[in-house]
Amino acid sequence: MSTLGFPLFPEQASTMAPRVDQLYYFLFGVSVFFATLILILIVTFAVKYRRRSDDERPRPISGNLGLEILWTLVPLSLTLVMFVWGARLYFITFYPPSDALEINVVAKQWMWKAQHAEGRAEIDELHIPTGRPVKLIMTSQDVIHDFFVPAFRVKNDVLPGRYTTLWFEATKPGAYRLFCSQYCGTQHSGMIGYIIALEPAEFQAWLSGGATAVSMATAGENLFQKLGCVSCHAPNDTGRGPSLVGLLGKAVRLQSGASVIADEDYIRESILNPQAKIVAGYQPIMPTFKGLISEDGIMQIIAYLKSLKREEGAQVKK
Amino acid sequence: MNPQHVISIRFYATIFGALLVLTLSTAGAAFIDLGGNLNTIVALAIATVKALLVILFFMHVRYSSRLTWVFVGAGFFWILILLTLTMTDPLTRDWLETTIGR
Amino acid sequence: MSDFPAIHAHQFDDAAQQHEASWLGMWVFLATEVMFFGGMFLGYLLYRTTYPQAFASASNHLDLWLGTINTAVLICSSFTMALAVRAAQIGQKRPIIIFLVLTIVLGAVFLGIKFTEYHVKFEEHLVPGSAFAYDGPLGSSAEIFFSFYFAMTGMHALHMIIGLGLLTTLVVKTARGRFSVSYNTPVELVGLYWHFVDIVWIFLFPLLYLVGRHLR
Amino acid sequence: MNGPIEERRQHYLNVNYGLKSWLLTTDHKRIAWLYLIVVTFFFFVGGLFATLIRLELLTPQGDLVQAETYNKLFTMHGVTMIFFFLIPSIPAVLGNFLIPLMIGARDLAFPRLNLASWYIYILGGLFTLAAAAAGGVDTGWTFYTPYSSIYSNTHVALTVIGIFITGFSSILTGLNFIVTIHTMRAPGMTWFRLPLFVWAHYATSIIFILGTPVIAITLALVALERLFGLGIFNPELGGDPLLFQHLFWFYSHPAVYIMILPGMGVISELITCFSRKRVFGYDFIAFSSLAMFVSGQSVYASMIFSLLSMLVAIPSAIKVFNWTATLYKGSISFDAPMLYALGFIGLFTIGGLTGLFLATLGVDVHVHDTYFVIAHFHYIMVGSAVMAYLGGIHFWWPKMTGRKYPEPLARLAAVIIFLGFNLTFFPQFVLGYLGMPRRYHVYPPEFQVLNVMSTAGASILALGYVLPLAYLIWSLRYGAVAGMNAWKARGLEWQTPSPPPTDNFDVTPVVLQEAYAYDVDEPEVIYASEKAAHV
Repeated sequence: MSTLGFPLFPEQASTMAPRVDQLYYFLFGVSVFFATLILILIVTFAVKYRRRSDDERPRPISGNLGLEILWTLVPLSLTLVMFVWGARLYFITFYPPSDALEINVVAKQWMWKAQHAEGRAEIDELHIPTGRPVKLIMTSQDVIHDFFVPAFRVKNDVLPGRYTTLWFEATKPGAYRLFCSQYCGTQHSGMIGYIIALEPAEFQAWLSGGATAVSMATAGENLFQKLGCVSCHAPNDTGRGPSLVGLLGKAVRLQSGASVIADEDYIRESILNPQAKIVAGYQPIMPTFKGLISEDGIMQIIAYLKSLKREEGAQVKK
Repeated sequence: MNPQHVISIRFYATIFGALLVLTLSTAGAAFIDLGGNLNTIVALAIATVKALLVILFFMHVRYSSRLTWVFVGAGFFWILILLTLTMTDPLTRDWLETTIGR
Repeated sequence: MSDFPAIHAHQFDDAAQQHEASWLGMWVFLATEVMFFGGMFLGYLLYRTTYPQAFASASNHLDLWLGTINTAVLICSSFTMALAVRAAQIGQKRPIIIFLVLTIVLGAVFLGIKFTEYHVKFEEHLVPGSAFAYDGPLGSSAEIFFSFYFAMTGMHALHMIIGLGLLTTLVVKTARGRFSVSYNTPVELVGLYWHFVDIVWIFLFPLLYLVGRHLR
Repeated sequence: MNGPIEERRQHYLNVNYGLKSWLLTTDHKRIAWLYLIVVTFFFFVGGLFATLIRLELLTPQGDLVQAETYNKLFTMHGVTMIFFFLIPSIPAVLGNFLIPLMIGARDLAFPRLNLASWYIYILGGLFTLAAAAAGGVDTGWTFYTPYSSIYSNTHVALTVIGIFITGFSSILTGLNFIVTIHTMRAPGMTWFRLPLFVWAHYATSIIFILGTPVIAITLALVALERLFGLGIFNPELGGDPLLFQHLFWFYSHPAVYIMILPGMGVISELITCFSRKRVFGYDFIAFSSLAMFVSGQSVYASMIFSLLSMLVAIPSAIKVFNWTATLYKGSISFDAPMLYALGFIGLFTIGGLTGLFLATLGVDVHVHDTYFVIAHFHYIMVGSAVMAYLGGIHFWWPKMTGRKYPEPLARLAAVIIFLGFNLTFFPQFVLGYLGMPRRYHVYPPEFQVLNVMSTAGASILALGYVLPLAYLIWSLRYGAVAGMNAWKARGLEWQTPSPPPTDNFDVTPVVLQEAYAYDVDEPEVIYASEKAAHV
């Protein structure tokens, strides 16, 4: 808070925030320098060389190669510094640490739904622990949205039909504003909420609080049974479909000869558009589950498949 | 520029014949499985040859000024830029996520 | 440049300058047209790399015979157009009219075949929208293929229709004796336009009709 | 008129009278007026929308208008200002009027096509106005799919068709300029004697013809998707929601240069005239115009996009430094056009430097889609482009009308606009970094103070814009008669009477020198008439 009675800079509440601010100050400094330079030059020239009589015929100066090179190279090298610095920062924001806590977020006109792996779900609020990287896996049920937390200096588009991720690590407890920053229709400005950062212990308490929530993996497992997935995708490769145990993150050979990494997007596509990528050695017989399963449901199934991976595929209950 | 360059009917007929032969061969080649992306490459190569024949002779560019060449080139060059620059996103999207992301 | 007449629009110094400007103007316009179709080609390319199998199988629902015949028809019309321009260059009035009319007829045949194809697709419920029904797998991606099919060929057909209108006015003007050895720029320019439309089809044909033929 | 009776000289304004002589004119100078009238109309329509937006944002609650209405307001503001004011403003008004005069031609290469462009523009404008009248459109001027193609239930198709049609007006204008500049230059007018204004318009025209068709087809596909259920952008079918953005920004990123390049051309003319100096580094300014349009080509892949945006800053920087250096050892006078030009340099410097924040990936993540972006592009498009447009209108007003505008009022207006503009938009940079997202109808209360400042600035700005409208109209009848060369400038357009005759020059001029020869006393030395050249 500044002495003006209103803030001039946003709060720094994530590990990212000071890094972004550092680069911002650098850019700000460069800008102030050049703006002042131009201002001083213009004012000086304007005063010093103001027209004193209408007969003045100043001598023409057609240019100066040295100066041109100077003011081409200086901005060029400065912008390259900015580019490299900015790109490095971007890589950090782009790739979440592997030990991050994963939380699923589904956006829809005009609300944010978050679901924790342990089962607690919330709307327009997101509880997170401080001091631990949090990775959001996000998708939209309708139009393009954008998850934006100014105090964390992070933001990413939330797209329909695809997963995007966002990660941050909160540094101090508190409630921070969450905005949708991609225009998404009538109540766009109402699609706001709070990120509530808690001390790890409090967060654990919060997680286990609430109603008797079913964990996402369990919910996914129930869906897996209910939709009949299990009848083809048996844990050992005996079913009509490939086994899904330990699938996530693994490379899959396709009928077309190509191979893809089985990530969240791949699973999602295989559920909604099963014919798009057929695993080598299997028939294209799987029906689409479009309309039968919600975005939340898909995320639960993915959570379930991930849990299979962790437990080395021992226990797919029949 | 010499737009009044008159080409003989014989020559036009030769180009015309070549175009028809190329059309039939591209349709024929489509039935043969050349494997991989080769089918597409062959089809587009034939289409490019046909387009060049039309541009150079039917459209008289072969006999036109440098300026015409520049604008013909600019059109096709620009479409290449559009294609390559835009394809960098979807192509690198996977690349980034699979290669560096892990 | 003595073979140009002294008649020219007031803003030009002479007929040679006028001709140069018109010729350049047409090429600049065609550069614009390239980009116009380029946007659609780009979208097509993007989806084709994303859904190669769907595009291949959907393309097999197009009628290869009609497509090939139409390509040949359009090339014929380009040939007659080139001959019409040639006749205009050497100032033969009757051949200009004959070749222009032939071009118009061939263009109309092309459009006739095209609309027959459209009609069949409509009957087969392959027109994107709520009535779209696709029996094979990959239905939704196939709908994208047909979206491109109709957008691209439709835009091409629109250009053909405009071309036919231009050709018709040329026939009238030729009959009224507007063109001569020294002034035939409009015939030349419409010729350029017509050949351009032909070239677009030359690329559309393999990209739409031939994609998955070898996988059948 | 008092004073000595003036000889009745025939010029393009009095050659014939009546509505028909204007609506069917093929004279580029009259077509420029037709554009001027409609462009001004759209500017004030867009300004009205902006006023309502700023009033709504005076308080954090949505108390003036409903959310639906607010969304339509900012969409219509963007659409009218960008497609119907900024893109046509300088090229279609000043470019149309001046390019033939500057290169010594009697008209553009295709005068009827030029008139047709205006009618196409009007037709597109009518579609868009019809959409506004029918209830408006709420997608934002960027028309992002799938919101625009599937979810919005406002008049998207009608608006998009309007923009599609208007696009052809730009394409045909660009085509006309390119052909004219290539084929109609007067004897002796070599490429490197062309005024920088003409260079800037040449580069702009190339973007018109190569970029506009891409946006046209993209918007047409959105319209087809809404009208006939085509599924190219539909994510339900597996359509890529980002494809639209690729195609859209392929045009719209260079479109920023469409809006700013002609303004830069204007500034080069103003700075030289009012400091009586040859422009510093002519070749560098000329080539940086072309470089801007090449590196302005956009991609969405972040890395390349960032690098290209960085690179485009270089030619901008080169220009700013060259303009500043032009002042050095000049003879500077502070007439209203010069005030606009100096204001332009200041605002463009800020706009350009803040553009670097957006091009720098790490920071862009934070400021993207916030008021920082709004402030940045208003510095470029309003602070720079509109300043240049107004400066140009004032500068060439004596040439266009044969009358002078009231100088003290004009200086006052320039100062008011400069101050009002900064008060309106500078707070928005702070708002943006604080995190206020764009297109918000209601906002958290901690942002209110800065928003109040912005709205206060906007009311000053509005006054600054109405003032020139009033005194320029007044001067049409009551302004002092301007001579042939009101500013003692050296460009070819000043070597013919004001207003110019229908054919621009009584005798085809032969050009012996470039347009910035301010060291000689008499401009007649520079341009010999054809006869003189033969003697």
